[in-house]
Order: sequence, then structure tokens, then C-alpha cells
Amino acid sequence: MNDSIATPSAEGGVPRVSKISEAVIRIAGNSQDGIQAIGGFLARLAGRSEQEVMTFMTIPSTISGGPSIFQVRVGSGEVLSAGDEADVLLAFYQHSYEEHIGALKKGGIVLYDTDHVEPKAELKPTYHHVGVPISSLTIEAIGGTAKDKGKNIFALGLVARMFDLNTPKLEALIGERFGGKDPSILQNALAAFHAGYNHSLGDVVETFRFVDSQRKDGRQVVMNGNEAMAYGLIAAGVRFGAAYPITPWSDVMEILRRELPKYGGTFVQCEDEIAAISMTNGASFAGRVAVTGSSGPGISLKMEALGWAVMAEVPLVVVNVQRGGPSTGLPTQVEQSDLNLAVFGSHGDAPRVVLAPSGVQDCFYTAIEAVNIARKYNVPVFILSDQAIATRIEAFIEPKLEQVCQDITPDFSPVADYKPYDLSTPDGVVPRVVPGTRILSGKYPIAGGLEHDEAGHPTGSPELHMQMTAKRRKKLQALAATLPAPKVYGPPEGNVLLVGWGSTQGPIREAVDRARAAGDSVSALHIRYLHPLPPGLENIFSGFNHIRVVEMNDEGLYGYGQLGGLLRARYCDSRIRGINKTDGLTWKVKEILEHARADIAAGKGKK
Amino acid sequence: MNDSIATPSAEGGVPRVSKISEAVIRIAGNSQDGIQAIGGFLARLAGRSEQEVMTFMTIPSTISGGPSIFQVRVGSGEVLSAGDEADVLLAFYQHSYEEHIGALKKGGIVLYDTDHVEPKAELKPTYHHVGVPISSLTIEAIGGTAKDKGKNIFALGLVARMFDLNTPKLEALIGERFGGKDPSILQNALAAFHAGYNHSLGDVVETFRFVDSQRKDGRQVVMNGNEAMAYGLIAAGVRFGAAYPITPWSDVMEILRRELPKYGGTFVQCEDEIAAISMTNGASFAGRVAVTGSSGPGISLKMEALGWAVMAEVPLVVVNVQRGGPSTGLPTQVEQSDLNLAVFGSHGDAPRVVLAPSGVQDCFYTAIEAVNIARKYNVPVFILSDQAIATRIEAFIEPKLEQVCQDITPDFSPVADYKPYDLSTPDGVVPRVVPGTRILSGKYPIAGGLEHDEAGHPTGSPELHMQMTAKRRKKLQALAATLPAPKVYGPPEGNVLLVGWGSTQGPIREAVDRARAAGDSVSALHIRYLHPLPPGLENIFSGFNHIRVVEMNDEGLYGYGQLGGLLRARYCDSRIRGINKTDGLTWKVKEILEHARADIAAGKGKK
Amino acid sequence: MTASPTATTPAPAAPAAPAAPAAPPSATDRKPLSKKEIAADHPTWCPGCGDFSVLALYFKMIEKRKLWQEKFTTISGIGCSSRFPYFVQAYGAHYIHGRSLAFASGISLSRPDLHVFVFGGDGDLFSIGGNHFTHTARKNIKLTCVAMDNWVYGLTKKQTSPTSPLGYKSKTDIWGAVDYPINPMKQAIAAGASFVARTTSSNPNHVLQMMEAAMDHDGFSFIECLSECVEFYEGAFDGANPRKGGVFNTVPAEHDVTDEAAAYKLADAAFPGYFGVFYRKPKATKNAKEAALQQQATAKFKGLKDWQILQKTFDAMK
Amino acid sequence: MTASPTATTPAPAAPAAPAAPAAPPSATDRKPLSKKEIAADHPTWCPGCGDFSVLALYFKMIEKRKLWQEKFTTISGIGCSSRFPYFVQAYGAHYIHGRSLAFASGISLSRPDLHVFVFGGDGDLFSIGGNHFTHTARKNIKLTCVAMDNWVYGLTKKQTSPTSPLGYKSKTDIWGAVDYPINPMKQAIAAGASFVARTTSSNPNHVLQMMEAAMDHDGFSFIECLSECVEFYEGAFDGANPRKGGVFNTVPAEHDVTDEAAAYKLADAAFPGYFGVFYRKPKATKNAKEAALQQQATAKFKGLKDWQILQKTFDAMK
Ligand SMILES: Cc1ncc(C[n+]2csc(CCOP(=O)(O)OP(=O)(O)O)c2C)c(N)n1
Ligand SMILES: Cc1ncc(C[n+]2csc(CCOP(=O)(O)OP(=O)(O)O)c2C)c(N)n1
Ligand code: SF4
Ligand code: SF4
Ligand SMILES: [Mg+2]
Ligand SMILES: [Mg+2]
Repeated sequence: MNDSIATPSAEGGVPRVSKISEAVIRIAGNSQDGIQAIGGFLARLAGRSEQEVMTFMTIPSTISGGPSIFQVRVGSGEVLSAGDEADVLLAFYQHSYEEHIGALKKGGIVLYDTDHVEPKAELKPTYHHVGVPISSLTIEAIGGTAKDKGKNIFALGLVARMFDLNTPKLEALIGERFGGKDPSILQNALAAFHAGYNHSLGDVVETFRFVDSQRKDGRQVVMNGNEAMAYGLIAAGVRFGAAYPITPWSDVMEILRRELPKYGGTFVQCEDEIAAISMTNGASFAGRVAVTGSSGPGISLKMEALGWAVMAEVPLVVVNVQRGGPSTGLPTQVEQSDLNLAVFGSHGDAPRVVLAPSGVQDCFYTAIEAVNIARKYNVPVFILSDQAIATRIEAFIEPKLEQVCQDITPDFSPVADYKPYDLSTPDGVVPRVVPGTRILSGKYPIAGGLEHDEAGHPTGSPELHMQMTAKRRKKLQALAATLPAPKVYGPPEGNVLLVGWGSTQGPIREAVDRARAAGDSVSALHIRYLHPLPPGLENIFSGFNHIRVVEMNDEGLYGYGQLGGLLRARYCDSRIRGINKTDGLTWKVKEILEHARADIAAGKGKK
Repeated sequence: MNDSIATPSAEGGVPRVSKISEAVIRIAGNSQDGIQAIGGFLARLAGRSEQEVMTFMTIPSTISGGPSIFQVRVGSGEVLSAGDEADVLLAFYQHSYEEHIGALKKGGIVLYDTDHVEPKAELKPTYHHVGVPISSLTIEAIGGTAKDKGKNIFALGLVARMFDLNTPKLEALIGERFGGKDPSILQNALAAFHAGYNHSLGDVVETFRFVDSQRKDGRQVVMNGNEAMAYGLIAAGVRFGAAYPITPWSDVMEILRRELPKYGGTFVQCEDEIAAISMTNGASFAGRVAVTGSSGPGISLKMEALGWAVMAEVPLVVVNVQRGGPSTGLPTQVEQSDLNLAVFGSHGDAPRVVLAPSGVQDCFYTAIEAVNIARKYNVPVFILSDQAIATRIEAFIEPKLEQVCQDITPDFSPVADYKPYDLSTPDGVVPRVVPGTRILSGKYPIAGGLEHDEAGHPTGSPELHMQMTAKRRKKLQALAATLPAPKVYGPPEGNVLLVGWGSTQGPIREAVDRARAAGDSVSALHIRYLHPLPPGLENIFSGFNHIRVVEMNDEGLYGYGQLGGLLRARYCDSRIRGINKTDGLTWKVKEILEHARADIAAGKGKK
Repeated sequence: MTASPTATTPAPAAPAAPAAPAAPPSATDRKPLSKKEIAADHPTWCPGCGDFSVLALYFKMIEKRKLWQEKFTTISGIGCSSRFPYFVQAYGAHYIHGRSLAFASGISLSRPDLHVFVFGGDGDLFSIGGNHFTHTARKNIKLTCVAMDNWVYGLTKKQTSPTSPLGYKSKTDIWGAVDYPINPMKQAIAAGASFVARTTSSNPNHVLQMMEAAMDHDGFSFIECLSECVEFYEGAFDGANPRKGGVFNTVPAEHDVTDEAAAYKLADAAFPGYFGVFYRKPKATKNAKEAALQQQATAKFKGLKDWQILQKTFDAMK
Repeated sequence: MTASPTATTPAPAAPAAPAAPAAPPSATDRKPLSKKEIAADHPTWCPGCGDFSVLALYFKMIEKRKLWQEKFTTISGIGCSSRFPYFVQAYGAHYIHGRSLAFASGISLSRPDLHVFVFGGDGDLFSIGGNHFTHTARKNIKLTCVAMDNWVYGLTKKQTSPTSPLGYKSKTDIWGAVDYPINPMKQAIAAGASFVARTTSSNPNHVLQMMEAAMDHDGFSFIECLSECVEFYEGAFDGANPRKGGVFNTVPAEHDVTDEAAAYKLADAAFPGYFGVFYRKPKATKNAKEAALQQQATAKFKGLKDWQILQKTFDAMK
């Protein structure tokens, strides 16, 4: 929250109302308690209130469920990360209370279920404790049976009161969620909500009201990264996909499986990941860019077939929702350790494109861009998302669908002649002619994995292999030439440059803001195009004393991470050093600053 | 050959005999003609004569066979490569004559089959032509039926006469090869040989005799790289392996399948490459390091399972006999484009060891070293061989088998207690206790792909994932600390340093010799341990003005090859630049010097 | 590119056929493709290889059935037999080893207007490709798959294949194969293939018959075609070749091709076994089922553009 | 490490068992493992999951048959069911998804002294792992494979599995599954498995019976064990559970377990079908065949050390 809030005093009385610009609320319970629903409601409310919002959640790795949290950060200004510290902690159980009170900022409010939580005396002075018999009051309100369902909604009511949230909007959201065949379900939900809302918060010394946020041009949509990815692919015109389930990729495929038929498309659940990429290679070969995806282990399995698409020059989009590795690793935690695999993971010289979205909204637009790069250059394109983006909810300005949605149906008009691997084009790019098209010369193309001549027929010719290898490389070099040089966040020159990619953009920018607020010279560079790299990075680097690449992967044998390695190899700039971690959690702003402290200190005073 | 030989004059007469120290003979025909057999005989004769020998061959990529060559270079001194130019060309057909006479050095001798070859008048001045009706004389000698078999042996006789080779030794070799059930086969072979040997070489103005080569300590064995690899694995104590056929890897598996039973071992042909590495993971888990292998496409398929071995810390040896890529690529040609895959090819941070033998002899010793590294550090080890090493024949001093052969049977003595992923060891290395061993504490280990605690049980703990990731990394850092810094070939300081790995060692060293003979300052560095890299390379680099990494792979998006990228990333030394090609052929000495010429010239005069 | 009067671009979301081109000019005004027009590179197979006749009969079928190049694709994996597409002057793909059926399924499910023919070897389809075979068959994806079974790995020069009989001496079993061979016919039947037939390249008329029947089957159609590898397994199929003293037994007249158990029994017969259609029982294809799902789904959005359908979804996410 | 009187290190090249440890102390002086000794982590399965009973019966068998930890390994792939090894206090491996049988084969073929038990789900063994299942079965590699079939993907939270019946509503088929399910029993029989049985976790005694019979079978033994996923497919197997109004039909007494065609017919019965041993016909295992090859080969080099054998080979390469 903003500083306007004073550390609550112990005495009771009518709560004072203070205006705030943002709040971080952490809800801690078990995955079964529907705490994600509470967070979801708060996030969507924020979206409808034109506020910025970002959420963060943990999922128990065992199927039978277990402790889980959902953190939502709502702000009237820009919200870059889910927040390091919570202003309010809602604790359903003793373990929730004990494990998460540390995440509450000093003087913050802990709202706990007195039916399950025994507060610790030694903590009372530090945090403002508000006990509510949430379980029993819920039972009172809606009867025992629905208890487990109702408790979260009751708590939502408490929060709504505390933050003076827009109840009509919340009721509408509850209605949309629970309004179904059985009306009693909705009644129960609303009853629980009102019971919570109307429950006196007792000795809470104040409640809060968000300052109005500056008008957004256009309404916001609220969704998580996997949803944004799936709908982005649909907007891009993708109508065929195939995959095999794996966490956290699965919901992208589940959405596409459910939605594509509405557009006359199909998504196939295959017997394994190799079959999946093979089916999409086949569908792409047949005319229209298709999509496959997976996470860690499934991506490793696709590497041989991906190389075929590189060799045959068939467009393809492969989504990798990264999780903790190696091997089965940490299936429900986040990591950025598949970059090397994406860039180097097939045998032979097999150049492919690698993009990484920076957040939920960017998933939508990256999906469209990936499809268009694949189509233009006839090359497979990787999209590196990750578990954090996949599962977090954000509100963003609704895309202008009429403009962004595209039709990528191939043109089947007969052609006079066609050389699929024509070597005469300077950038190596040859528009595709696909099956179903008459070729009047009577000479038809073969797409194959063997090195080939311009017509696609096998050759062992040394010259042709050199030329075709160069052709495949030149396409990416041509793409690179078209890429915009990324813009520096903060001044374009200074002491420390924090470089990042993917989901770390938010915390890195917040770290910059925080450091600059403290008078330190820190800027950030976000790299969205990882392979090929955009031009001009060396000029940006030259403007700083220290270049630190912040990644959620290991520091490696020689002390730098995966993007760090790519940049050092290309620019041979030994000032490029890593800030790495592999704890399966997103970066906390203070962790980043912690790691960069020495470099930052070195720059104190200077420019 | 050495300069002692004068360009032959046209006039006939009794051939003069001149002493030579080495000769390059190229035999050109069709794969069906058994020309490889001729080469094989010459190579083995050289081996028995304590001479150095190196061969080079091409294999038609289509199964129905086709044009093929076998080049053998025999020398009394050190032989580093198969030679750029031939001294003698033996041409069976018109296409052999026309395509390969260019490979003959000016003034060289072309020996051709007048039954099939119509020599070109314009070439006569440049090359010394010797026509022999090889086909018809062979039929004369041994009758029509055996013709196709005999023709190569007849030609062997001609060569034996021309180079005054040791006929008793050759007859012995022929006996060993053809002495079987049917004695007539051997009779025919010897008849063909003598017919060739006794045939007057007509207007050949001279024959040659090799100067005695300096005594070698110990007898030589003659084999190709795939054989050396297979026998090295056997010497290392490997007794279980599994794989799937693919060119050029297949003969390693065929040899192991045939030989292992003699040692109580087994080699399994699996349904695919994933099953193969899984079987070897299982066998290694069960106690004794097992081996799998493949080429390009099959290696890409193994990446997920390889990551399991990294995570579970199970030792494993994976042989990759590289061929041209990407995808199915150039199955019968050579390339070094799987280095990135070997180092970076699995999802997550999955550190593994990568070694590359420099030649046939080194395949034998690298196999043993790979097994021992895998055992000591409980990590998968890649051996990157290639098609050129795999198929070329070399003679080398016979290994002292009694000393090098090792027994790696695990120790099954009961242990008090066991923590498979003990975090307390400084270098992360924990000796394995394998199934079949009693553990008196009653606590038994589980090997798994999920991140785990010290006992091997699953954990989502951020701390443990950080610690275990570091443990897996530290093992390789510990290994690196034990690696010898490679020795520079040529002076340790100078103008140009040619850096290479794998099968390019020979041509690179010969390039150094040739350049130094011409007074240029050129040295070479061969890197055998590719991941982790040995210590001390930066010091070596600092002694040179230009560092050029010579590789048989593409220059990449940014102008350097695969080892080039690894070195640049680690040392951030922009003087590290590539010399790359992807024509599917081994480097010619003059090609390397061609590429390095500018740098070499820049150093003229200077130190 | 020259435009043709008949060419049109289909509606973006034509249900069930996201990318189906317009129908070709009516059959009447076009001659069937001649052998000359449909033949591409000269096959690189060894002289005498059984695969030649399979290719020749494929050409015959294309000519006889008036398949023009824009109406079909020829797909394969890797192997001698899998070189097939290079020899056909039409759209084709030479995919990776073992995965041709998954690749072909992607074509079949996204392009209902194309006939999809898959050719592969015993190793390609039953060793590395075995699982894709099983699942393509069980899902009844519409395409025709011809296994050119030579009981050996040809391209890689004589290793044991999953169909090599016990005792066959290969480079990976110099003492003779020890692993029990797989029975492709049983595999197909057990997996749920809706058309299962067996033929041999030494009987051209029969091969053509089976190919046509397979092409006419609406579903996954499988043909095991014995095709001799003269280089590494000479004489393997003499026993099925009357001209070489063998017997060519066709499926007994009384056999009920809709009786799965009976088909399974037929498949159990010792070599040379029977030739002809073992099993044929049409059932809804995955293609048809997915098309039905599309019709249901699109019906709800009649007349809406794609972006408007997505808009409805977004409206619910506020 | 404390040395044990009975421990010895076997001869380096002990044929057929390159790394086989010495026999354990004679059964007499050791008590069978108690439930307490053999149980490791408390299972993370959902309360009521059918997998609990499979685990309990595995413990029972280990106790009853006096299997000590140094005599067996428990192997799995990935899935809820595949968490199995973590719950057993003995040597085990939690391998990657779908490849457990290949991994287990590596143990079986290199360690004849160990019993190898594989547990996996329907997705693990018949979707991604289908081909390894087929080839492990056809080669008759000695190990026991228990498919804990719950007709759904549990761990990944309710997607259609290859055994999900038509119409099952999953996250990947919200309108109900459209792909024809695979029949694990038919797959096993057609692939050539030498022991094929079916049971259900709701009938503990029967599960134990089948497990023991499988363990005693010298070859590849397969058990399909229905095991309910209470979380995502509640009641799936009530029809096979008399306590829930279902019927538990055992294999008819007159059924000949050596008759492949008859077994295939049994497998064709509609749900709930039959329970018990469908097929059992011992044939030489790959383990035995490879051991025989080793005996032949080693016989030629009696008394020679490994290096001397290699020396002979090198002598021929000069
Ligand atoms: C992933 C992969 N593994 C292995 C190979 C090598 N390979 C090519 S074809 C083939 C098998 C050929 O046998 P088959 O499929 O029966 O075809 P045939 O040559 O007998 O017609 C193999 C193992 C490959 N190209 N790719
Ligand atoms: C290569 C790979 N692909 C996908 C996954 C994700 N995954 C884990 S278990 C599983 C299937 C689980 O179903 P099943 O095998 O039937 O076991 P169950 O959970 O039902 O017992 C999948 C798809 C993975 N871990 N690895
Ligand atoms: S090797 Fe055999 S299968 Fe291949 S082309 Fe030659 S004969 Fe045909
Ligand atoms: S999800 Fe289903 S299979 Fe998995 S543990 Fe729960 S009940 Fe068992
Ligand atoms: Mg074959
Ligand atoms: Mg299941």
C-alpha cells in the first residue's frame, strides 16, 4: 500500500478510511478451499475497475492437494509484479498463518480463521491481528453441506468490506460464476458473501479505498497467460494443433481443443509429443501454420522432428511453457532453463526462431507474431512462456479483435512453376506452394529431411549442402535485420543495466524504479527476440558500467546463465555477468537489488 | 611422395627404383568392386611394416551402390591426414578417371583399366598414364565367374609391384582374408594377385621403395574408428549396451552385439533410440556403466532420457558418430554439427560431460576414459566421434591390453547406510550403492527424475532445488579441475593459433607443419575435453594474435561455429573467430591455410 | 504465378476443412496422369528390388483412378521403401524415421480434400513407428498405409527387423535372429484398424486390387505387402510365389471379413499364410467425428466472423 | 561401509550375469519383511484412490514370498500410479513418462538375480509407452508389468486416456471422448506376451493371486488391474464390483489359457468382462536366449581373462 497508512494502533473504535493506490493481499489455505476463486474475483473486479492487477499462486505438486497460496496485487497505478510483501494476509489454517505471516509487511493486517488458527502472542505486536470465525460463520450462513465451497466467498466478503470494494460489480461476478442450472448454488454463494461483508471487522482501525485510477482507453480483459496464449493463436488464424498433456502446458491445449471447433478447426490429443509435432508438421506442410506445445520433457522429445521442419522449411509454432528442470524436475514451479534447448536442441545446424513473451498480455501478441514469422520465413518458431506467466492473472486492454484477427488460409491458385528451395533469392526466403495447388509445369515439390537440391530431391553435393545450409541461416539473418532494437527502461546510459527475458520483466522494472527512487543509476533491457537477437545491443551495453543478466536458471559451469551465454558469445563483452537463481520461484524485487548491490554501490555518486 | 621422385619421362625401358618416404594412392571405382578391400590390404600391410597409414573413403548414399573411392596414405614418417593430393590414381571406370584425375598431383601416375577407360589426350602431358586391361586380364587369370571379386586383387598386385611391397606379407594377408571353407576362393585370389604382380608395367619409368621407417616400440594394430570405439568400450569393462541402427553408428553396435557375449555381456537392438537409452539407463542403474549410441537423428531422440541420468545421477556413456545434418541430412558424409546438442540438448539445467576423440587410436582410449569419468562422477558422458574417424583405417601401436582392460563390476558388500544425494560432499560426488546391496539401516534409495532430497524422495523445496542444481554442476567443475591443460602443437606463442576438436586434428597439425616449413608463425591447439573445458586456455590464447577455431560446421548466425561459440562465451575474447565449412568432406590442409591466409600474412616477419 | 479460372480461395473457416481448395476441373475435361507424367526420379533401389513393382502399381492406380497431383499426397518415413515419394511426380513428403503416420494424420485431419497414402518399411512402421501405427489405427484416421515388408532393415544394410523370422542371420544377429517377430496383421487387427489386407509385390494384379480397395475404404486402411530385398534377404518370399515353387493362397471364400476373431485367426497362419482382405468393417472415422464437433460448434455462431466469435469469449472474461 | 560375512564380488565375466551379487543368506535365517519395513513415504494419492490397495497387496506379496530388498526392484514411469516406487522401502526407480518397460528391461537383462516389477498407468503404458509395451512383450523379457488402469490421466488432472471409454467427459473431450479406446488385453496378446491376466483393485485376494502368478511366470507377465481414480473418474469400475452392484466374472473354468485365439475372444467381452489369467504359455525368454549365446561364446574362451580374449581379436587385426 502507499505510505498513507499508519501502523495500526491496538485500540478499537470506528475504522478510519484511508485512500490507497495499491494493495497486496495474500490468501493462504489449501488448494481445495477455492482460494484461487477469491483471487480470481478480486483480479477480475480490478480489471472491470480499470485498475492494474497481477496475481501469483502456488500449486501443490501432489495431486491430492495441499497448502497453496494466491496473492493478488491491485493498483491504481502501474503494477509490474505480484509484490514482495503483502499488506493483508488471509490465513485459513495454522500452517497458513505460520508459514506466510513472514510474507506480511510489518504492521500489516493478518485476517485469520479463529476456528483453525491459534495466533502466536509474540507476533501480535508486529502484525495487526484480526480474528474471524470464518468456518463457523459460513456454516451459520449457508449450512454445513456447502461449507467448503462457501468459506472462500465469505472471506471475499470480508475483504470487500475492508477495501470498500464495489459490491454490485462483485455480486455480478459471483452471479456469472455460480449462476447455473441449480439456483441454490448462487443463493448460497451470495449469502456467504453478504455474511462476510456484513460481519463487523471488530478492532480493525481502518478500512481502505482505492484512489480512482487514470481512465484506461478501452475496457480490460482478465485472464492468465495460458489463456492469452491460446486465444492469441486463434486470433493469428491457427486452425490445427496437436499435443500431449503436461503441466503447465496442458490448459493451452485444453482451451484450443475446446475452442478451435467453433472456428472450423481441430486440436488433437496425440499418443505422445513426437506424434504431436509430427501431426503439426504434417498439417503445416498441408498448408496452414499449425501449433504444438509442451513443457520441459515433452519439448526435449520434439527436437528431432523440429529439425525436420528446419530442413524441409515448413512453418511451425512450438509453445514451451517452461517449468523447473532437469528431467521431471519441479513440474509446478517456474524456471527459465529451456532457452539453450530452444536455440541449440537439435542435431546438425538447425537454425530456428525463439521468442519469449514478457507477461500475460504479451502472450496474446507474441502468439500472433510467432505465427507470422513462421509463415514469412518458413521456419519453426519457439514461444518460451513459463509456469509463472501461465498461471498468473492479469487485466489488460482488450485487443481490437477485428484488426488483429487474421485469416491465413493458403492461396491455391495454380502456379506456372515452383522451386521449393530456390537458391536465387538473396534472403533465402521462398514463398510456399502447398498441396492442392496445381503446378502447370507438372513438376511437384517433395519436402524432405535429406539435404536436397532446389526441387527438394536428395543430393550429396558438397556445394549444395553448403548453399542450403547458408540459405537456412540467411533467413534468420534477414529476420534479425527487421527486428526493432529493444528500448532501455530508464535512462539509456548509466551504471547498471539489468538485462532480462520472459516473465522477469515486471520484477526487473520494479527493481529499476525502486533503485532510481533511491537515487541509484540502474536501467533495464528486456529482450523479447532471443534467436536471432535484435541488432544494436552492443551500443546499448556500451552505455553502462555493469551488465547483469537476470535469469531464473543456473549460473552454469562458468558463472553465467543461458541468455548470459548467448550474449557473451556474440558480443565477447566480459562485463556481461549473470544474476541467477533456481529456487522455482519468481524473482522478488529485493532479491534482484540484493544481487546487484555491489555494482550499484560502485556507481554511487557517479553519473 | 618425397621430392626424390622426378616427373616421369615418356620414354620406356627398365623402371628406375627410387626411395620414397610416403605415398598417397587413390583407388576409384564402384562400391561393388571391393576397392575398400585393396585399401584395407595396403593399410594392414603398412601396419605390419611399422609404417604409418591413414585412409579415407567415400560411401555412396544410395543403397544400390555407386561410385566410391578409397584413398590410402602410407608413410615411413608421421602421417597426419589422408593427404590432399594423390601420387597414384587407380581408375577402374571412365567416371573414376574423369572425376578423380583432378585429385592426382601434377606428374602423378594414373593406372587405369583399358577395358573401361578411354584416357583423354589433353591430360596425357600432365599425368603419367599407365593403361592395363585389368578386367580382361583378371578373367584370363581366374575365369569369368569370379571376375568381380578378382579385379581388385589383380590391381593390388599391380600396386604391389609398383611400390615393391612385401609380397610374402601381402600373401599372408590375402590368406587370412580368403582362407575359408572353400579353398578355390583363396586360389583365385592368389592367382589374381600374382597375375597383377607379374604383369609388366610397360612404360612405367620407375617403381618405388619405401625407406625403412624408424622402429616402432611394439607391434601395430590396424582398424577403423568404429572398431577402436567398440573395443575400447570392451576394454573399459562395459558389458551391456543397447541401441538402434543408424549410419554411421551401426557398426559399433554390430561389433558389440557380436563381441560382448564372449565376455558374458549383452548388446540389445531396441525398437528405437529412446528405448535404447532407457535400457542402458536401467542397466547402469542396476550397477555397471552401460553404453548406447547413435548418429544425429537418434541422438536428438535421446535427450529427454539423458536428462534423467543427469538428474538421477546415473553414469552412462553415449556415443555419437556424427554425420551431416540437420534432420536426415547427409547420412554418409562428415560434419561436426552436434556439439551444441551434446552440451545443451536437454531441457532444464542438465550438465553432462562431452569428449571428442581425435582419431582412430584415440577412440579406443577415449572410450575407456569416458567410462571412468561416468563412473567417478555418476554423470552421462558423450563421446563425439564422426563419420570420417568411423570409416577411416589407421595403424597404431597395440595397446597393452593386460594393463588397460578393467573390471568395473560393482561392489555388493552390505553398507551401514546410504544417502544417494548426500549434499555434504564438497565436490558433490557420492559413490553409488546399487541394487543387490544390503543396506543395514533399512533405508533404500530411489533414483528419480523429480527433484529430490538427499534420500532421493521428491521435494518442491526451493532450497533443495538450488542445492541439488549446484551439486550437479559442482561435479563437473570438480572434473574440470582435474583436466590437463592441452599442449600447444608448435611454439606456445606466435601469430596464428588454429584451434580444433575431434577428427580435424590431423589436417590442422599438417597445416601447422606446412605453414611453419614456409616460415609462418602458426601453432595449433586440440581440445579433447569439450564440456567441461580444461583450465588454462585463456593463457594459451593470450600468446597469439589470431585465434581461429577450425570446425566442420556452419559459421552460424553471428559468424562463429559451435566450439567457437562455447569459447567466446566463456572467455569473451573477440579474437576467437571461426574457420567453418559444411561440404560434408574432411578439411584439406590447403583449405585451412587458405582460410587463415590473411591472418598468417598479417604476421609475416613478426616473431 | 499464373492464375487459373477455376481456382478459388475457400472461406477462412469452412468447417472441417480449414484449408480445403476448390474442387478441380470436373473429371471430364482432364486426362488421367500418364506414367510419364507421374514418374519422377529414377528409383535408386537395387535392380530386382520388390519395391519397384509396388511403385509401378501405385502409378497404375493413380492413372486408373484419375488422381491428379492436387488431389493426393504421398508420405513416407525413412528406409529404402520410404524413398518412395521421391519417385512420384506429385506432392509428397519424406519425413523422419517411424513417424510418417502421425505426419500423414496431420494432413488427413486438416485437409479432407486430399487422399493421403503412406508407404514405409517394416522397421519404419513396426519398430520405431509401432506406437503411431497402433494409435492411428485405433482412431480410424482416414488414410492408406502400405507396409513394404522385406523382413529386414534394407537402407542401413541388413540388421534384424521386427518381422525378421527366428534364425535369420543379420549383422545384429550373426548367429540368427533370437527375438520373436511381430505379426503386422495381428497388430493392425488388435489396434482396431477398420481395413486390413495382405499382398505380395510378386503378384501385381493382387497388389493393385488391394490398393484400390484400401483407397476406397473410408477409414484407416492397412496393407501388408511382402516386398523382397534382393540385396539382403534374397528369396525370402519364394514360398509365396508360385513362379518360384511357392503357393499364393487367397483368403478362403467363406471367411467373414467383418469377424475380428476370424481375421485374427487368419493372421495366425504360418508363412506364406493368406493373401487378400482379412478384415473390413467401416466405422466412423476420426475425421468424421471431428467434423461433426465442428458442425455443432459452428452452428452456434452462424454468420459470425471469426473475430466476432472470439469477441464473445473475451466479453465473458471481463 | 561394514563388510558382511556373506558378501562376495562375483567374477567379472560371470556369463549371463555381468554384475550379479552372491546369493543372500539362506532364507531360513531371515524373517520376511514386515509391512513396517517395506513401507516408505506415506502415499500422496487422494484418499480412496484405488492405487492404495495395489500397493498394499504388493507389500503382502513381498512379505509372503520373502523378497528381501536386495532381491528386487520396483520401477515406474510418470503418473499417479507411477509414484509407486517412492512408497516402497526398497531399490526403485521413478523413470520418465512411458519408458519404464525399456528401463526395466535393462535391469532384467543385465541382472538375472533381481526380480523386476513395473507399475504404471494406462497413459504411461499404452499412450506414450505403447511401443515399448509391444516390444518388451514380443521379446518375452522376464519381468512383471502391472497396468493400474483408471481410464483417465490422473496426475495431469483429467485428460482422455487411451482406455477412456467413448463419451467420457474429460478436459480434452468436454463433449465426451470420441477416439475408440485401446484394449490392453488384446494389445498384450497380439504382441506375444506369454502371461496375460486381468484383475481389479476392489478385489484384494484376486489381485494378490494374479501378482503371485505373474511373479512365478518365467517371462514377460502382464496384469491389467482396474484401479479407480476417485478424483476424476469416480465409479468407473462399479460395474465390476459386487459391493457396488456390479459383477465380478472370473475366466470360465473351461477356458484354455494356452489358446491364443480363445484368449483374444475373452478380451473382446464387453465391460466388466472377465478376470483372471487369460493367457499363459511359457516360451524361451530373451534373457535365456541371450544367456545361451553367452555360454556358446564364452565356451570358446574357457579360462581366458577378458584381456586375453580381446588380445585374440587384436592379433587378427594386424
Ligand atoms: C531416428 C532414426 N533412427 C534410425 C535411422 C536409421 N534408419 C534409416 S532407415 C532404417 C530402417 C530401414 O528398415 P525398414 O524400415 O524396414 O525399410 P527398408 O529399408 O527395409 O525398406 C533405419 C534404422 C534414422 N534415419 N533415423
Ligand atoms: C514426456 C512427458 N510427457 C508428458 C508428461 C505429463 N504426464 C505425467 S503423467 C501423465 C499421464 C498420467 O496418466 P496415467 O499414465 O494413466 O497415470 P495415472 O496418473 O492415471 O495413474 C502425463 C501426460 C510427462 N511427465 N512427461
Ligand atoms: S537394399 Fe534391399 S530393400 Fe533396399 S533397395 Fe536394395 S533390394 Fe531393395
Ligand atoms: S487423481 Fe485419481 S489416480 Fe491420482 S491419486 Fe487421485 S484418485 Fe488416484
Ligand atoms: Mg524392411
Ligand atoms: Mg490413468
